[in-house]
Amino acid sequence: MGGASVAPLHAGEARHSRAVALSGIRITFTGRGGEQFTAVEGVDLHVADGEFVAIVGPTGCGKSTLLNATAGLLVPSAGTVAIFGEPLSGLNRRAGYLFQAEALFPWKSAVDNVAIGLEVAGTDPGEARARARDWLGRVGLSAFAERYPHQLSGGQRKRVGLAQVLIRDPKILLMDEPFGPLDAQTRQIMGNMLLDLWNAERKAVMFVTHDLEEAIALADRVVIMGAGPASRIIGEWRIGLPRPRDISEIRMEPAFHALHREIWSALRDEVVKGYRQAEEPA
Amino acid sequence: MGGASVAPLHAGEARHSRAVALSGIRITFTGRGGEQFTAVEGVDLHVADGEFVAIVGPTGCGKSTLLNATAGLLVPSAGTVAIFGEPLSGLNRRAGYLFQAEALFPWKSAVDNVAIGLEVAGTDPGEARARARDWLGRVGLSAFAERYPHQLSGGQRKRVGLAQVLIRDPKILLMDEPFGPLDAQTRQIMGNMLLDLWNAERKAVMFVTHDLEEAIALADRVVIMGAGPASRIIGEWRIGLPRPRDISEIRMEPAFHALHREIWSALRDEVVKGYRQAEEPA
Amino acid sequence: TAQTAEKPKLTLGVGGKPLLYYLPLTIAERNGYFKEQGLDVTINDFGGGAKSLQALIGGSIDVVTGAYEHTIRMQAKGQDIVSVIELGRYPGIVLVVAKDKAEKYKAIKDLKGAKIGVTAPGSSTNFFVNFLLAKNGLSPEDVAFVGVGGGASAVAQMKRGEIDAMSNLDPVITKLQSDGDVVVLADSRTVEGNEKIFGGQNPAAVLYMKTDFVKENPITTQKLTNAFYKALQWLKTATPEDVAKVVPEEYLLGDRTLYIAAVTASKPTYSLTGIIPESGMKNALGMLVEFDPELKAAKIDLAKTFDGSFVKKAAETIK
Amino acid sequence: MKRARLLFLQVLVAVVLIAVWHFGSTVKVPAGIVSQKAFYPLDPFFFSTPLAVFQRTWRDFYTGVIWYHLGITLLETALAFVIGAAGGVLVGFWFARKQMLAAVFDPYVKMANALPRVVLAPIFALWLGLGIWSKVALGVTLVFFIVFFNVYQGVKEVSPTVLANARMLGMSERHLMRHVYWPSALTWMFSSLHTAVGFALVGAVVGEYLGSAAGLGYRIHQAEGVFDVTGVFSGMLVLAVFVILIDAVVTAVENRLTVWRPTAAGQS
Amino acid sequence: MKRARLLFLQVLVAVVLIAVWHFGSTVKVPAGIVSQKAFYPLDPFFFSTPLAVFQRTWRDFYTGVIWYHLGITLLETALAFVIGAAGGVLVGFWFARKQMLAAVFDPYVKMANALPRVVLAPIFALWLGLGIWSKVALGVTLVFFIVFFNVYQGVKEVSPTVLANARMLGMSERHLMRHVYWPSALTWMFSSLHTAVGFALVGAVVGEYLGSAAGLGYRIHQAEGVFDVTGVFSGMLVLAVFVILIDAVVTAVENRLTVWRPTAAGQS
Ligand SMILES: Nc1ncnc2c1ncn2[C@@H]1O[C@H](COP(=O)(O)OP(=O)(O)OP(=O)(O)O)[C@@H](O)[C@H]1O
Ligand SMILES: Nc1ncnc2c1ncn2[C@@H]1O[C@H](COP(=O)(O)OP(=O)(O)OP(=O)(O)O)[C@@H](O)[C@H]1O
Ligand SMILES: [Mg+2]
Ligand SMILES: [Mg+2]
Repeated sequence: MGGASVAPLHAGEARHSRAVALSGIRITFTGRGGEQFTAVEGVDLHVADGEFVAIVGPTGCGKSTLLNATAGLLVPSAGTVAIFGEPLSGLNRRAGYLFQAEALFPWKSAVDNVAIGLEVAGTDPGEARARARDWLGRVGLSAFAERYPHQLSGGQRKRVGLAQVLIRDPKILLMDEPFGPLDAQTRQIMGNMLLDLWNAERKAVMFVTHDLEEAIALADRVVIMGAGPASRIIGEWRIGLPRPRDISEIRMEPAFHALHREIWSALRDEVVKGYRQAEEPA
Repeated sequence: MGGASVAPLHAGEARHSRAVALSGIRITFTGRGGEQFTAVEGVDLHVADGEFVAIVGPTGCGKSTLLNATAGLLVPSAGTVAIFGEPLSGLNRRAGYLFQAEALFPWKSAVDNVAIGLEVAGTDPGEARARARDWLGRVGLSAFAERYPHQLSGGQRKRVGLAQVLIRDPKILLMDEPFGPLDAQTRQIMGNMLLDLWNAERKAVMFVTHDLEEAIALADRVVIMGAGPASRIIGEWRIGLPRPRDISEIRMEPAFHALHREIWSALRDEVVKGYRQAEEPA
Repeated sequence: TAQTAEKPKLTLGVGGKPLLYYLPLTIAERNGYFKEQGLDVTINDFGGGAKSLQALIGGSIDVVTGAYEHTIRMQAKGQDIVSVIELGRYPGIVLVVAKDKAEKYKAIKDLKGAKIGVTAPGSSTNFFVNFLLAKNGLSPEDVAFVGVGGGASAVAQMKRGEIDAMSNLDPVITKLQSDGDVVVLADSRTVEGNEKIFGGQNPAAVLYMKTDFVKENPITTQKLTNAFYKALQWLKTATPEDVAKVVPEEYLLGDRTLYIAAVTASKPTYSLTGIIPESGMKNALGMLVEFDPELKAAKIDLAKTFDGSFVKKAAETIK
Repeated sequence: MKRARLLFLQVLVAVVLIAVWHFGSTVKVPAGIVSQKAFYPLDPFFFSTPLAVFQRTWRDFYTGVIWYHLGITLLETALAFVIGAAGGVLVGFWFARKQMLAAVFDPYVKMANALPRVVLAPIFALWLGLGIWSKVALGVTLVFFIVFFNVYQGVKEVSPTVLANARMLGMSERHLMRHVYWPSALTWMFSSLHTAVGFALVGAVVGEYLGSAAGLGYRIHQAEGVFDVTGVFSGMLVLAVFVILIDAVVTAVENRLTVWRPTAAGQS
Repeated sequence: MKRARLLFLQVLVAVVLIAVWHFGSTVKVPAGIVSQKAFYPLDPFFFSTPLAVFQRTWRDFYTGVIWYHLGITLLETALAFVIGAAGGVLVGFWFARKQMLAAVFDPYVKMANALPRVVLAPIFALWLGLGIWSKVALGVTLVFFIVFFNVYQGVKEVSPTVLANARMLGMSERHLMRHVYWPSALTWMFSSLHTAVGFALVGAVVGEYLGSAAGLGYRIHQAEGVFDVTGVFSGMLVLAVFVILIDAVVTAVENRLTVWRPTAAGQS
């Protein structure tokens, strides 16, 4: 099995065509009272076409904010976002985004929630629903197709959201803690499903997670963000583990553990630092 | 170090006075169209005063539903809920509940969200806010006291919720994935904080988590629920690890690993079973 | 004559059809005089005389039964309106004071400082008081006017003592009189009363329309005039009981005797000939000019406000 | 069981109200208790008596004279409601989506809302004639604003996350309208429709009251001029009953369109 | 910059409207184009001319005669608004919290909402006399229902999770009211208040119009009685301007009370 390269990489090194290129991003929020808060500053992040990048970082460091900027939902205060080489203006039409917060349509049943992405793209409603049912099966929710979101458990809702995004088959996948409220086993099943899908047709993936093991098991590259405010990328690790992977098996490999230990220690310091900073009133 | 007892316990064995006693609980949801769905059936769960019980189970098995019933927000279709020996009617006034979904008041700043529990109990508003600020500091959010919920990240909101519940110092703590959207380090810090608190004044805790390690590290007893529908408790493990514990250190103990491995295999089968069931249309 | 009307389907406007003021219209309608003339008249009832006039100018109705003074006002505003038959020769307006205040307000000149109810500010009941005040050396600024409407609420306000005096029409006045709540100061329902107030006639309700309408539809106008003329003739001989039989049951005020009393009181006000005498026109104008600066400035040709040729023809044909 | 109890209580309220009315208007308070003279607490001259009102109403229906007037009024009400609500919904959506437009016209919309409709009646008659359309117009001016303000607010209240999700799923403005704004604004809209039904009727009746040849408002006006309080109250009774029927239809549609909401008690 | 542009566009709209009015009421369409006779598109008999209206308005303010009437009308409007809104809020909250009560009275509330206020005016005059209170009552009947229905709905729309959390935090009914229902229903309430401001004024003016001794409605009615359209429009102009001022106050309060909401563009 190929040894994992454990040296931190520097941004901009990727040779593939760039699906996502964030350069010099600064994002500052202004409150109603005019008070300013800079969430991220000087972030350079490039995701190659077909590359799976996991983003890990302490809570509140700006991961969701970065995904929002990539999706075009947030205009950076400084820096540029380019999608497949073109500067992004308005919404990023090539991306699918699984939000961290609840984002299902409460007035649509599970199957309709999943089918809607196809329907608006012009697919015949009957077919869209058939394919949506198929997708609900893949996320283990066949029996819950007719339920409205408020009738589903937290983990079930998240999986409906997953199907909702994946069914559209976007070129770029933005996923914000997609497996957060799932138990370990379901997590693995979903992770393997995602990997299978990604293996079949390579997409650029930006995957936010708090589970470092999950990040290493899934990604080509793990990006570590520092603690906020004005957080930046403090390290990148290329994960050279062989593909295709099975999530539960890959954790047994020694290379996995070496990587895990190294990234872990880098991360730990950062979090403690962030915790201290936040504790002192800004 | 006392060896961990690894034999499954049977419910009702606890000798302490019972803070929570769920007996023969069945909870059936009826949809608008009259269709019925039984989430849990025949659940017996007793939590002694001062006992820390972790509940683990596959997604959608009914963990939140059980907490809702204990909180008095949901009346079981069958069975009884008793709190400190008295049958529960109406709301459970001795419990604090950290919800799985977002439940902060969007129109209150972080500090007001935390202070409100004291204010309604009659504490002087000035003092309530001072103590709320103190609590925000404990969850690492001193700098974010004046923010409204929509200006916080997912993990920050969850921690505000944590402070909101803990500041009231309830006799019974119901926590539904309290550390879900937190990174590993923050999780440990929060976990240790919770343990310190619990050590100081023993509360009855029902703690839902998907992280088995976390469950073992924190709890006196780990309860495993089977896959739904009509899921029930399929196993209980008393965790005999010594107290006081430090979450990061306790994971190094061999007893910890033995327990983990055993519970893990029990859980794994259940999840796979649940996944299969859900996939076939009901 | 077997001539057919140019416009047999007509819409007629009136501001408060059940009022005794407009009784000739109800008589013409209920006795079938319009049908007799081959006319199909739809009667639109409006919230007030002003609204029916506006509808006429706006072109949504063809003819109006309304106050004669409208024809004068419209001339001042450059609108060509002409009346063709007089329906009421006296305004029928009565000024009363509350019985328990009759001591204080014995005559019109005592009204200084009184709160006087009128049907609506700026209406003819208001002008009537203005006129009386002026004759007695007072001005409208010396009293306070309150609009109380012409229905049950007017009775209510008087009974509650909200107002000291009131200028109103029947049946309000008769109701208050029969209940013994008021004392009359000036009464323009009777011949003597009018002699005292105006020194003669003062036309009230008339049938008016746009001058163009008369020009374009002379036969229709004639037939309409005929119908109203017949109603006036009928009223001349009818007893109040006859009237009560003809009008719809709802008009009877829920109290037949009260209605009969009201009709009896109002009977002298209906026109006998349908013709407005010159003096009547002058009286009307004189009253308006007194208080309306706009009219004071305008040059009014009274001859243009009334065209008596149709009534004369009607009087010849109808016996 | 629960339904029966509810109905019982509802009828009870009606009975109490009618009893108060009945005794107030038929039993005199003897002289010397409150005032010098004996008097009716609710003078039947102004309030009629319930018996008389029911008799009159019954007679009107029995002889059939009321149907024609009722038909006209209902037609006007329905038209005013439909046109006003449709206009309010459309313009509400449109303004909510075009911030600039909304900002520019905001003061004018509010001005228009404040104009007394009674004064506008002659202008409507001028433009639309005396038929039903001038009454419909009056009703529309009432219904429109109520629905408009609520729909406008409803669209702006859509959850920002759900909206972001919808846009990321590739929805065009048209799709957003149909799949997001519309269902989300439904609650607001129906809340306004409940008020609007009443106002549509008020508009129609007031229009008739101010000038017409038929309709319930016409009948009420006729009755008012001749002290026929019984007729006035009978007309109002008929109005009230019919608004309940129309409102029931609105509620049925509302329940049909909002099946997705959590019910207060979700479990049995 | 943006503010200036907005103001410019708003003024532009006014200018265009006034221009249309001006030319429509002063320039005749020559004979033969649309109809046989030459005519004004907006007959000055019905619409007056903007110049005349402004002159009259200016004169009224200049000589000061209008202030007294305006004061009375504003007092009535303010009272009607405050009483109606307070009543609507209170009863709305109350009904929303007492399901049984709401269910029992539901049909009666809807009936009451459908009664034509114009017909009620005499009854109010009977009960409350001819002073300002009968006008206030008329305004209240309009404002109350609009606010009531919205507050009722607003309270029922509170997020179930937030509500459950509040109850678990030990809130009593009174606390829930203050900390949950009230802030949550605020948006709904303010949406209704924007409509209600206009209706309060309409109620006051219509009340004056139907019988009074002072106020803008009185002046409008007086002007109407003598076919003084200029006076009527001048009255409406004054009304419209004042409703904008009152509405601005409502908006200011609204912005103050809803600082917690996400703004459309949260970041700079
Ligand atoms: N609208 C806003 N106004 C002000 N500050 C904001 C706003 N939204 C986010 N922030 C701040 O920006 C920072 C980054 O937020 P973000 O949601 O991106 O964090 P995150 O990395 O996704 O955290 P988590 O893992 O907890 O979800 C946080 O400190 C947050 O408080
Ligand atoms: N209102 C409802 N109507 C019908 N079914 C419901 C309703 N609420 C929950 N359920 C079902 O009850 C089961 C248990 O739900 P619950 O939320 O308790 O799961 P959970 O164990 O908390 O799952 P998770 O870990 O995903 O949060 C699920 O299958 C869910 O679909
Ligand atoms: Mg986040
Ligand atoms: Mg759950």
